[in-house]
This record gives sequence, structure tokens and C-alpha cells, in this order.
Amino acid sequence: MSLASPYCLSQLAASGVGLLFALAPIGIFVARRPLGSRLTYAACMLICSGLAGVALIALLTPGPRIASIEIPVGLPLGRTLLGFDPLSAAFAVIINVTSAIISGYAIGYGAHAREPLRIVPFYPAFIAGMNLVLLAQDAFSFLVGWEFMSLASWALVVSEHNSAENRRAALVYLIMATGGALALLLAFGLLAGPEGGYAFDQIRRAASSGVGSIVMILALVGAGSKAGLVPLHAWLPLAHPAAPSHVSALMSGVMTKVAVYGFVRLVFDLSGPPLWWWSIPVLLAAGITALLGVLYALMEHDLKRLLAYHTVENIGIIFIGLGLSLAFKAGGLGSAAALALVAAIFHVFNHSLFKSLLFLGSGAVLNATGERDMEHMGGLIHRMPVTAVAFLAGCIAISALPPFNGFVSEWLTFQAILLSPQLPQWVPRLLVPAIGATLACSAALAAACFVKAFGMTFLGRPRSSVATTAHETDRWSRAAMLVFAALCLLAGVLPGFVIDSISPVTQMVVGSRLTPQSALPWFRIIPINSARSAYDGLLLFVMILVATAATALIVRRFASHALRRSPAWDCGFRDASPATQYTAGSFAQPIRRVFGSVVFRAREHVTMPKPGDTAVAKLRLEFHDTVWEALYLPVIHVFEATTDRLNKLQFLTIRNYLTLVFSALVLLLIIVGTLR
Amino acid sequence: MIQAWLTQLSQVALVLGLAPLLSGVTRKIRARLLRRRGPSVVQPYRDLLKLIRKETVVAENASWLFRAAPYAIFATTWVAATLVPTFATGLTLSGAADLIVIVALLGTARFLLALAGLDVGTSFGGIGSSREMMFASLAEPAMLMAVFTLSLFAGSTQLSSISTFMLGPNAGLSISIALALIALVIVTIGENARIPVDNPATHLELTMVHEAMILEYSGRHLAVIEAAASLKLLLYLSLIACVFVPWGTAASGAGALAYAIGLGAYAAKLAAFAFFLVLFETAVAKMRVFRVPEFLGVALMLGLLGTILLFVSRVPR
Amino acid sequence: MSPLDSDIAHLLAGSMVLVSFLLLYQDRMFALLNFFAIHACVLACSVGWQAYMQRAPHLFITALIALLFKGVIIPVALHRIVVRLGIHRTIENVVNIGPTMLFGIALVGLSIVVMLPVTQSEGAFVREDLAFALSVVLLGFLMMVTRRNAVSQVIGFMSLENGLVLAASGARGMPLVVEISVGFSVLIAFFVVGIFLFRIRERFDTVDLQALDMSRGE
Amino acid sequence: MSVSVGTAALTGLLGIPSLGALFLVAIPNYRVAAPLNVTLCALTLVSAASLYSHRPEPSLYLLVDDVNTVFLIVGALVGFTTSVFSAGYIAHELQTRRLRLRDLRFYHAMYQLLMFAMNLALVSNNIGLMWVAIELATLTTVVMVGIYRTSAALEAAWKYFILGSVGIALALFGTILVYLAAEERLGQGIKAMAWDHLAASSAGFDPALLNLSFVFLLLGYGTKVGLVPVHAWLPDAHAEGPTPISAVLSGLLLNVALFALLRFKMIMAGNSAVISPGPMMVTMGLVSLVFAGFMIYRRRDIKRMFAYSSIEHMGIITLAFGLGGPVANFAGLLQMTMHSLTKSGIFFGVGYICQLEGTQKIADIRGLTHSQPLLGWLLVVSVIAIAGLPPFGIFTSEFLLVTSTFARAPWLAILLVAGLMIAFSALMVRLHGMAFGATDKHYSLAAYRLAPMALHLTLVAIAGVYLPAAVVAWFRHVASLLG
Repeated sequence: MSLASPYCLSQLAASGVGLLFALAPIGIFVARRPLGSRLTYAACMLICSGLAGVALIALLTPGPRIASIEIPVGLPLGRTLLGFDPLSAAFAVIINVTSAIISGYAIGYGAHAREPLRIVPFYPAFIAGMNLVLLAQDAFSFLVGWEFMSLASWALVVSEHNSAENRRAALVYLIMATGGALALLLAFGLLAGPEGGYAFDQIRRAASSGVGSIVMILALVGAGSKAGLVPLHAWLPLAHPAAPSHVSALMSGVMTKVAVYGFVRLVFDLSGPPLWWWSIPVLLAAGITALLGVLYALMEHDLKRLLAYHTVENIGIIFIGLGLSLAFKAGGLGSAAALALVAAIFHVFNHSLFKSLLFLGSGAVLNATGERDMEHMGGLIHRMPVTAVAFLAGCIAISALPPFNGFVSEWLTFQAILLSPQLPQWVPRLLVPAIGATLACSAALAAACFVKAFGMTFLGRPRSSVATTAHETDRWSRAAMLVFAALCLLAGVLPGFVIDSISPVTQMVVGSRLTPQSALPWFRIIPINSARSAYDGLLLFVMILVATAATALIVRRFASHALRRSPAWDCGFRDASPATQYTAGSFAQPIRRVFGSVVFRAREHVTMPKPGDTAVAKLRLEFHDTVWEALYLPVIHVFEATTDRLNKLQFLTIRNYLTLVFSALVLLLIIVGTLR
Repeated sequence: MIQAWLTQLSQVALVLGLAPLLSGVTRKIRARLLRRRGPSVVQPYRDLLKLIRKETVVAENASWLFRAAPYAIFATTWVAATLVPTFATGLTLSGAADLIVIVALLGTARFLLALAGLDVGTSFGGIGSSREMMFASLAEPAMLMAVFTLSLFAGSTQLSSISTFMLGPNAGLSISIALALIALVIVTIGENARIPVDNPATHLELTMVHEAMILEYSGRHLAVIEAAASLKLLLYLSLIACVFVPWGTAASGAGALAYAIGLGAYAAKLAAFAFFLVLFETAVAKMRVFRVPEFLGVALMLGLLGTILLFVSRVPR
Repeated sequence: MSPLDSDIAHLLAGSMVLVSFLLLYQDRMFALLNFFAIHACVLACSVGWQAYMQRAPHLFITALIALLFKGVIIPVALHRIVVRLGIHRTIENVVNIGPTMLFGIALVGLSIVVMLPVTQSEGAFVREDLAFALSVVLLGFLMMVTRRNAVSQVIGFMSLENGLVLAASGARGMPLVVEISVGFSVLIAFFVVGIFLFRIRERFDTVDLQALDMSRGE
Repeated sequence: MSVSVGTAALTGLLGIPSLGALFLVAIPNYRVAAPLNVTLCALTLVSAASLYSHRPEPSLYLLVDDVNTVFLIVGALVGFTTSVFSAGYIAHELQTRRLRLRDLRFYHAMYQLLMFAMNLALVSNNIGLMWVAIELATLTTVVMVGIYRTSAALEAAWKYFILGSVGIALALFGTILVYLAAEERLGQGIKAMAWDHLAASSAGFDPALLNLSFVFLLLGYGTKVGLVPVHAWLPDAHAEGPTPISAVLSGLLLNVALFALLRFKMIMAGNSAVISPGPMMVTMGLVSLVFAGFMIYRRRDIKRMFAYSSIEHMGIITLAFGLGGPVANFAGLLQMTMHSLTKSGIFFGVGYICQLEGTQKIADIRGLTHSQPLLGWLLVVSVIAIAGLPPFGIFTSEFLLVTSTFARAPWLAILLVAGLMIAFSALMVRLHGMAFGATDKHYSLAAYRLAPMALHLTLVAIAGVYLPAAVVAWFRHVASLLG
């Protein structure tokens, strides 16, 4: 049996996951010493690389796809099946590549942890849980992995438990994660049917679209809450930043992708042929998510929270692709569905790269300055040059600007949107352009947001003393960030290879695939046909390089070489303090005025003293988290009110309790008497 | 093959050479409309040369980004401008990118410019970057929606294909196209710092946007940025010309005569657009900053409306 | 067995229900205790009659326990406790007498209704007897629920338990009835001793359970 | 051979604790009594375990079958580990003078008596005997709950006593009704109270009497199980008694009462004319689950909170058994076993926490993972286990329960999930406050003293990951018996 046989691959992958699980208890014992934690992270890196390799082989090997191995542990009344099919293999490549690099970063970064015992053991468990979700070919192991992933990441979020804010974040996270998992549990219950066929192939065989609709809604709630779809995103901007930065990178860059996988698995693979209206809730939620996510991010001055909100936006973009694919699939438009799905999964890949990169960068900054608030940063480009370069690459990539990778997936999504006139139903046909508009808006706002993020953090003058004394981060961290930056560029200029790797997934899930792309001249990508659209990242990149070089050469040849350093001119206002710079708040002010007054009910209250009065002028900003206030607070209030009311039952007299028993007795007697 | 490359190269050179001239022409027309004599149309070339020869002053705390940004901005804009058909369609490199890519390339340039504005850490730079990004957050989607309308109309996002389609028999008059045109014009005005939105000729005014961002630049850096700005204007006008008045544009490999005609037509179109642009500029007054989003919002709405009307009025292909 | 036998059993069971009603509206301590003694005596008669009727001599033990323990010892003990606690004036009723009585009647109706579908293969004897027993149980329970005073609650509980013994003795040939009645006597003793202990240890100023509830843990 | 071993085991099961109780009451020195208590429990556990393979002949009074062996072994195991925990626990109580030596003598005797009563209730074939045994168990626990003699403890004991007595009375009435129903068919005398005969021939019983009896039995034994609305004694009894007793109550006594209920449900199942007991049990289970979830949230006392969590779980288990069918019954059995182990483990931890912190108030307990990391994390993991997250057994059972319910009764499943969600959130809110947060306290606690808790947790974790085929087969068989 060859090493590349699916069966052997599944075994390899399963043992990799087993190793990761085993690493967790080992971590408890070795975490006390810095070397121990470094070795643990290194082991994670190696295992993840191995898993990524295995998954890549599984993805690219043609032939019989699903070769699950059965392991004797797990559900007592069912079978535990593990293995890769193209869908899970593709996601496994993505998450393991990212996890491996993040683990590399952690080799250096993890040494800064104050209480490594609260982090190191959970880290491999977290990755293992995510891998288990992907490997699972039955509902039980899927959910075990899912919950394990939530649980391990919860432990990591609460690792800095001394701050009340973090504790609250962890709590909200755990509760919402469990709520989501329960929704998935219901979905699987429905799919498995009364006979309890929990294995995925059993479910596929029994698939009927009667239950599919409910499963779709449940999956949207369950996976959507994990991924961060508005309005189920509330935990995400709390929890992701609360964790140590390498874990934030894992949560934002990797875990949300597992949630996307869950959605694809449930809706595209398991719940049978889609109905036309399924795409509508998905698209609506996705559009709102994309737009609200970026607006929230713009209002945020905490670097990590900004990034977390941006994850929400990107999840919206991914779900736009998924929704489109669902619409096309339901409309019988195979190749369009394939295009949309490719766009979505490509964006999954991209987002995992650049969001991890950005979180790692924020970790480096946090470590250097001890600050997450951008209002206290500035000018770090001088003191952390490598981090700055990598972070800049991430910013450009996430703002969907060519020639980086973020643009390619967004471009593909736009191409898919432009195919929407072919849809048979009116509702999605009218909805899709509007979604396109929100996508365009969110892309533009994202650029604004990352100008702010990079500009306030790395550019300008230092706004606090910690920013002046910051230092560059360690070697491992720098290397990891540079690798991410390089991958972002590489995926942007050579997208054909990525698309071709995703094709087996579309073949499996929507039954169609794009034409092979990687063999086209100049590594161009032509998703539909060349007269319609094409993109050539490599050529574009070369052109930009050549043009830049040419300009630089010409200028160098002809221009004066004289260069003088002098204080900033600033229209003559010399020697102003760094406090006169634009801050994150002032940068976002125009956008807040334009969008925020509606979305966040943002109001500015200015108290201006009379002329001659020496009192301080004050600007107070009123700001509402509309989603939280409209959706979550009422639930919390109802819950509190109910418990208040029920709690009186704890303080009754014995006689009252006897009355309860007595009434129950009389009631049951009456029931029995009337039922006969 | 070689001829194709030559044509392409000539386009690359053409846009580069023509861009300052376009600026010069608009300034001249503007001056005339204001009953001034105005500088010569080649004045922008002189300005650029002058700037290039001057000593460059860089703020003390400026980083490498500040110095590298002008070149990158210029290069991206240049590449984008190259990709828009001017006198001929179907050039060698045009397959590398479609309309969406062009919009995105401009986005990259804007992104870098905004960062450069923040680099020195002055209040003016911040104002400029912040407002530029706010405008862009409406202008870019508006432009994309116009692009959507065109692409759906022509069934392609490739500019050459769209241009050819517009020439062909299937393109009729459509309300959507008109809406797209208006949207595109508004975006052109907004993105090129033209008058109701921004004033390219002033300094030291709190409402300035573009000029505020490049306030710290001088010498050769400023020259490169100014060149990029004029390239951008050229790009937008070429784009409108190529899509909405495609007549006279040569098809690829059509021969020297066709190219000559195309070139002439292109020049004429540019001149006409420049005139209308300036005419409009002189006729309106500068807006307050927070009126601009409404102005650009109109473009976004028109673009979206155009797209949706298209869905309603046309049988899907 | 003759119809007369079952009629007598019937009569005794019915009179237990009657005494239960009398218990329900007694608002004086001593009267309550006296009526409870009567209740226990009627029970003893009823059980004794059953013992005779079923030729089941062990039921005589039960009857004896009922007579001695519940008819004599407990009332006397409670009498002394009441005197010692100084609560021999009146009983606080939580619900008014009128509604309580009405509700009691409804409960008797309910017991008859739920017993109706029971098959009559054994004759009316078991069914009617059971209905009465159930009524006594429910009325005892009702008394526990409507009274605040611990002593009257004990009496409520004991009358409830009398209903159980009535039912058990009515079930022909049922084993363990004696054991069960002994077991219940232990329970009741616990009950009484509990009240007594609380008083003696002076942890609570009153055996009113409401006051006792004040010291809950949170 | 096997039968005689079985008889010996059965004798041991009942004889060891009853004789042990007599011994212990006579031993004044707790340093002797506590190890003896442990030894007796260990011997009982051995007896119970040997019943797994060796069954004695059933008699009219005693019966060992597949169903009660599950309960017996789980019970004996929890009884044993609790006695180990109790040995360390009471030493501290003695030091802090919350208990006196005389109390301990009484305590140990009562402990064994309780074991005896519960074993008797489980192995009794006679429904009257079972009733007597459960009454005995109730009385012993009543006095144990009141052993601290604080006003709160006395109140809890008093409440427990009164409500328990009423429950007992109702259960007795139900038992009499069952006898009456059976007597026509099986003739007068002891046979009409023997459970195996009842179950075998219940088809011919009068359905009206059975219906009526089940109402009384459900409320009567339901009081012991802790089902809402007849649960009121449970939280206070758990909170005010010594913690080992809380562990035994949650881990054992509730199961025993549930077992009694199940026995009667099996009788009902044999008769097709009766109103199905399922919906009643499902309703009460569901109400208990949701209500307890809400109540957990408001608790300020750690032991009371976990007591409500026991109510919640008993609700789930009752719901599962009420639902019936092979999967739900299996889930119910598994949940019951896992809950016994986990909850008693939690109470071990809680016992130490209360001793170390000197308080039971949740608000005063914080940062346990910092002040005593091992204990803190064990508590965290246990609560995660009890809340139904993997890789623990309760997740498995809840997975089976929810999925099988959703396929059969979707709305019920949604309510079930809502209840689980409420309880989960409430538990987590409280856990966060206790396990995390800044504190500068450091407690020392010898690791070996946490061994019982760790053992329980390990068992639960193993069961969550891998349930041996033999156990699965056994449980499936029992599940099929439960109907």
C-alpha cells in the first residue's frame, strides 16, 4: 500500500491529531521551563506541517476520495470515522499551514507569557480539536472536535484571568460557543434521523431536502455564531483580543475557518440539494456582516479588537461567496456555483494568512509597548522595521488591493456576483447586486480602516513614552511574520495554483469545477472565459515592479540628489507636540459622522467654554452597540427577570412547598381522572 | 508579435507623455473661462522638471515609507492607466487586468498615499488621509457599481470587450448606461480632487484633502506625485472615453491608419472632456467637506440603481 | 363475607372521612387533639373490623397500634407540648374555613371520580373503601397545607397517614401492613420529638414554621 | 458455583453495612472508625462488583438483575470514594470544632446504615420492602443533614424531613394501589408485591388503579429524586449537611429513588391500557431542567448551586427515561452513571474549597485556579464535565439524548436544548467567578487528598472517550429492558 493511498493518509492524519492531543498533557509538565514551552510549540509546528503535507497530498491525489478509518473510541452506539475528503483536506491544508507558522511565531513569542501553564497545554489541544473537526466523518467526532476547539480556546482566552474584561469575554464566548454547538447538535439530530445514522455517508445516503431547510438554518446559527456572523458575532471581538496574540491569530485566522468548514459541510454536503431560498438568509446575513464588521472595526482604537472586528467583516465576505454558490447550485448553474465557492474558499485561505499575520504583528507591538490602544502608539516603523514591513503587507492584503492575495478572492467574488443575472429567481437576482454594493463598500472601508491601523500604529510620531522605547521582536516572530507576508504575496501573484487546488472541493461539493488555471500563460486566471474577465497577478506585479524601477531610475538619473532632513513643515506650525497629530479617533471621525450616526447612533457632545473662560473644552462621544442593545440586552433582561421571579421559590415556607406538592398531586389526579 | 508589443509600449509612453499635457490644457481652459490668460499648456512639464531639479526636503521623522511611496504610487497609477484602452483596444497587456483590477490598482495608490500622509505625523497629513479615505469609501463602491452596470450590460469586465460591445449592434441606449455615466463622472470629479469636492489649486485651507496629504513632499518626490495625479485624471477621462464614446478607437492589429485615426479621436475626446470638466468646475462652488459624502453617495445610489434596473430590464444572458 | 360486613366496613371508612372534615375546621388546639383521638379510634375500629372480616389476625396489631399510639399516647404528648409551648388558645387558619371546607368536598369528589373507572370485579367494597381512604389522605394533606402551626401540621400528617393505614388494611392480604404502620409511628415520633427538641433547645421562639423559615441559608 | 458466589455477594452487600453500622456506633475513636468505614465500603464495593458476573437466585424479597446491578455498582463505587474523601474531610471538621467526637460516632454508623438502606432498596424485589428501605435511607440522611445543628442545618433537616415524609406517604399509597391492582391477578399475599411477578403479569392488571398508583409513585418517589415541583428539600439538604453527605445524596440517593420510579415504570410498560407514564415523566423532567437552570444562576451558596445542578440532571435523566426507546434509555443510564460520578467528585472538591476558603458563599470564593491550582482546575474540569462538554461522558449521553429526541419530538428537543443552554450559562457564570480572578491567597492541600475527585473525573473522561464494549452491551441490554 503506497504512502499516498487515502487510507494511509487518513491514518497518518489521525495519528497526527493524536500526537497533538498527547502534547497537551505533556505541556502541563514542561510548560514551567521556557525551553519546555519552546519545544512544545516547535513540536506543534512540526506536527502541523506534517498534517498540512498529508492533507495536501490527500487533496491533490486523484482517485477514490473518502477512505475513512474507523477507530474504536468515541460514541458507544455509533462508529467513529476519521478521514479526509477533498473538502476537509482543503481546509486542513489551510488551517495547518497557518497553525504551523503561528506555532513558529510562538516559539519566540510564547516565551513572554507570564503564566505559561495556562497557555502551553491548551495550545496543542486547540489545534488538535480543530483538526479533529476536519477529520471527522461522523457527527459525534465532529461535535467532539468542535466543542474541544471551543473549550481549549476558552481556556486560552481566560488565561489572563486577572482582568475582569477578559473574564467577561471568556464567559460570553463560552456561552455563545456552546449555544452554537447545541444548534449544530440539533442539526445533526435531524440529519441522523430516528435510526441514529451518525456517519456522514449514512447521512448523505438518507438526505432529504425536507429536513434540509431546518438544518440549513441551524447550521447558519451554529456555524455562523462560531464564525462571527452578525448578529451572532458578539463574543468574537471580546474573545479574540483577550487571548495571547498567537492564540488570537489562531482564533481569528484559523478557528473561524473551521466554522466556515462546518457550514459548508452541513449545508453543501450533508443536507441534500439546496432550495432556492436558502441563499437569501445567508446572503443577507453575510452582507450585513461584511458592512457592520468593518464599521465596527473603524470605530475601534484597540488594535487587536479592530482586527477582531475585521474578522467579522471577512467572514461576511466569505459567506457572500458561500451564499452565491448556494444560489447558483440551487439554480442548477454548476460552473457559477464552483466559481463562487472557489472565491469563498480562496478567501478563507487568504484571510487565514493575513489575519494571522496581522494578529502576530499586533502581538509583536503589544509585546514591545505593552499597549493595545492605538492612541498610545505611533512611529513604530522606526523601531520595529521588520514587523512594520510584514504588517504593511498584511494591511494591503486585507484591504483587497492588488497585487496581494486579498484582492484575488474579492475579484473572484465580484465575478461570481456578475453571473447572478443567470439566476432563475427574482429575489436573489435583485438581492445579489445590493450585496455586491455592500461588498464594494466594505472593501473601501477596509482600506480606510487599515490606513488607520497601520498609520496610527507604525507611522507618525510616538504618542506615548512606551512607543518611543519599543524594540523589535524576536527572530522567530519576525521570521513567521515574513513567511506570512511572503505567502500573501505569493498567493496574490500565483492564484492559479490555489484555484486548482480548490477545484477538487468544488467538484465534490457542487459537482462542477473551473477549468484548470495554473497552466495558462503568465499564470493568468480566467474563471469563465478570456473575453469576459481575466486577471494576471504575476504580470501585474512585474509591471508594477518594472514601472517602479523605471521611475526610480529615471528620477535618479535626472533629478537632483540633494536631500535635506528638516523638521516637519506642517504649514509652518513648527515643534508641535505629538499630541497634535491625528489620532485614531480623529481619523475615524469623518466616517463616523457619515455612517456612525445611523448605525451606532453616534453623537458628539461638545462643551465649549465661553470666550475668556479658562475651563477645558470637552468632547464627549456617545456611542451605542446597536446589535448588542437590540438583541442581547433584552434576552439578558428577560433571563434576569425570570430568574428573579423564580428565585422566590427558593425562599418559601415549608407550608408553601407542601402546597406545591399538594397542587401537583391534585393536578395530576385531575388529569388522570379526566383522561381515563 | 513585435508590433503588438510596440503598440503596447507606445500606449505606455503615450499616457505618460500626455498626462501633464492634459493638466496643462485643463488649467488653460479654466483660465480662459475665468478670463485670464493662464499659463502655457506645457507649464506642467516645466513644473515637473523644476521640481525634479530642486533639493528635496524630508521631515526628520519620516520613514522609508515616506520616500518610497511616491514611486509606488506613480507606478501603480501608471500601470492602471496603461491598462485602459486609449487609441486602440485589445493591446497585449490588456488581458492582464479588467476594470475591477483597474479600480483596485487606483485603490492601492490611494492607500499608499494616505499612509504617506500619516507618516510624518502632522495634523494636516492626518486631515488629508482621513478625508481621502472617507471619500474613497463612497467613491470606490460607486465606481464599482458603475463598473457592474457596464459589465453586466456588456457581459464582460474586460475593458476591450466592453468597448467593442458598445461599438457593436447589441448596445442600445439604456437608462442604466446613462446612470453609470453620471456615477462615473461624479467619481471622476471626486477622485481627482476637482472643484466641488476639493480644490487642487489651494493650500492652507481647512477643507483641502489631496493637497493636505502631500503637504510634506517636496522636490523630486512631489514631482512624481504630481505626475501620478495627472496620470489619474487622464486615466479617468480615457476610461469614460473608451466606454461611453468608443467611436474611432482602433481594434487590435488594425494597421497604422486605424491607429492614427484612433489617436486623433482619442485626443479630440480628451480635449472635449477636459472642456466639459472645467466648464462644470467653473460653474459650481466648492462644497463643505460633509456635503461631499452626499454628493458621492448620489453616485453610489445611481450606480446601484443602474445595476438593478439592468436586472429588471434585460433578459439575462 | 356478608353484605352486612362490608356495609359496616363502609360505614367505618365513611365516618373517617367525616371526622377528617371535623378535623379540618377545628380552630382550637385541644378540640383538634380530641378529634384526632377520635379519628384514630375510628381507624382502629375499622382496621379491627377488617382483621375480623379478612380473618387476618396481624391486622389486630395494627389496630392496637392505632388505638394506643395515635389514639392515646400522641394526643397526650401533644397536649403536654401545647401546654408547655403556650399555644393552646387558637389555631391560625391561613385560608378561611368556608373555602377550605368547599375545597375539601371537592377533594372527596375528586377521589370518587378517580376511583370510578376501577373495575368492580371484587364488588363495590374495595373501590368505595379506597375512595374513602384517598379522601382521608387528601383531606389530611389539605390540613397540612392550610395550617401554620407545627402541632396542627403533625395532626394533618397523622390523619393523612391514617388514610394510608385504612387503605392498606382494606387491601386484602396485603403483607407488611404492620411493619408499615410501625414505620409510620416511628416517623410520627420523630415529628413530635422534633418539635419538642426545637423547643427545648430554644433555637426557635416559636414552632410556627414561618418563623423557622427565617433562618434560611441565603 | 456462580449462584452461591452471588448469594455470598448479596449477603455481603446487605450484611457488611448493617453489621458495620453496629460496630461503628460502638467505636469512639474516629481514627479507627474512619478507616474502618472506608474498609467496609471497599468490601461492599467488592460484593457489588462480584454481582456483575454472579447472580444469586431471585427470591420473593430480593432480586439481582441487570438493571439494579448498574445502580449497585455505581452506588457502591461512589459510596467507597466518598468514604475515602470523608475520612479527610471530617478530620478538618473536628479540628474546626464544627463536629464533636460523639457526632462522628453517630455519623459513621449512619453512613453505613445509609449504605445498607440504599443497597436494600436496590436489591429488594418486594415493592413494600423497597419502600421501607427508602424510608430508612431518608431518615438516616435527615439526621445526617442536621448533624451540624446550626439553625440553618436544623431547618434544612426539618424541611427535608417533612417533605420527605409526605413523599414517603404518597409513595406508600401508590404502592398499596399497585398491590390492589396485582392482587386480583396474582392472588393475595407476598407474590402480589414481588416486582418480577408484577412486571411479568402487569398486562392483566386494572389500568385505572395502575394510573392512579403511578401518580402517587411519581410524586412520592419524585420527591426523593428531586423533581420540580417536589424538589424543595434538596438544595437545602445538600447545602447544610456535611459535604460527604451532599456527595452521597447527589450521587446515590437520587439514583435510588429514580430506580424505584423506573421499576414502577417497567410495570406500567407491561400494560397497554394505562396512560403512558412517559409524558408525565418527560414533563416533570423538562420542568426540573429548565427551572433548575434558572435557579443555578441566582445561587449564592456553592453547595446549593450544585444541588440545583443535580436537580437539573435528574430532570434530564427522568426525561430520557420518560422518552424511552433504546437510545434514550441508554442515554439516560449513561447520564445517570456519569452524573453520579461527576457530581460526587464535584462535591469532594467543593468540600475542600469550603474548608480552605472558610465559606460557602460564591461571592467570597475567587481565583481558585491561582490559589490552589490543582483543586481549581479539577473544579473547572468537573464543572465542564457536568455541563456536558466533551471529552466527558455526559456529553456523550446528552448527544445521544438530544439527537434521538430531535428526530422523534422536535419541539421537545428544542426545549431540552434551551434548558441545557440555560443551565450551562448559569453554571459558567458562577464558575468564572470562583475559578478565576485576581487573588493573592495560596492554599496548600496535599495532592493525594484530591485523588477521589481525580479518580471520578478520570473515569468520566474515559467513559466520554471510550466506553468498553462490555459496558456498552450491558447498558444496551438494560436499556432494552427499560422499554
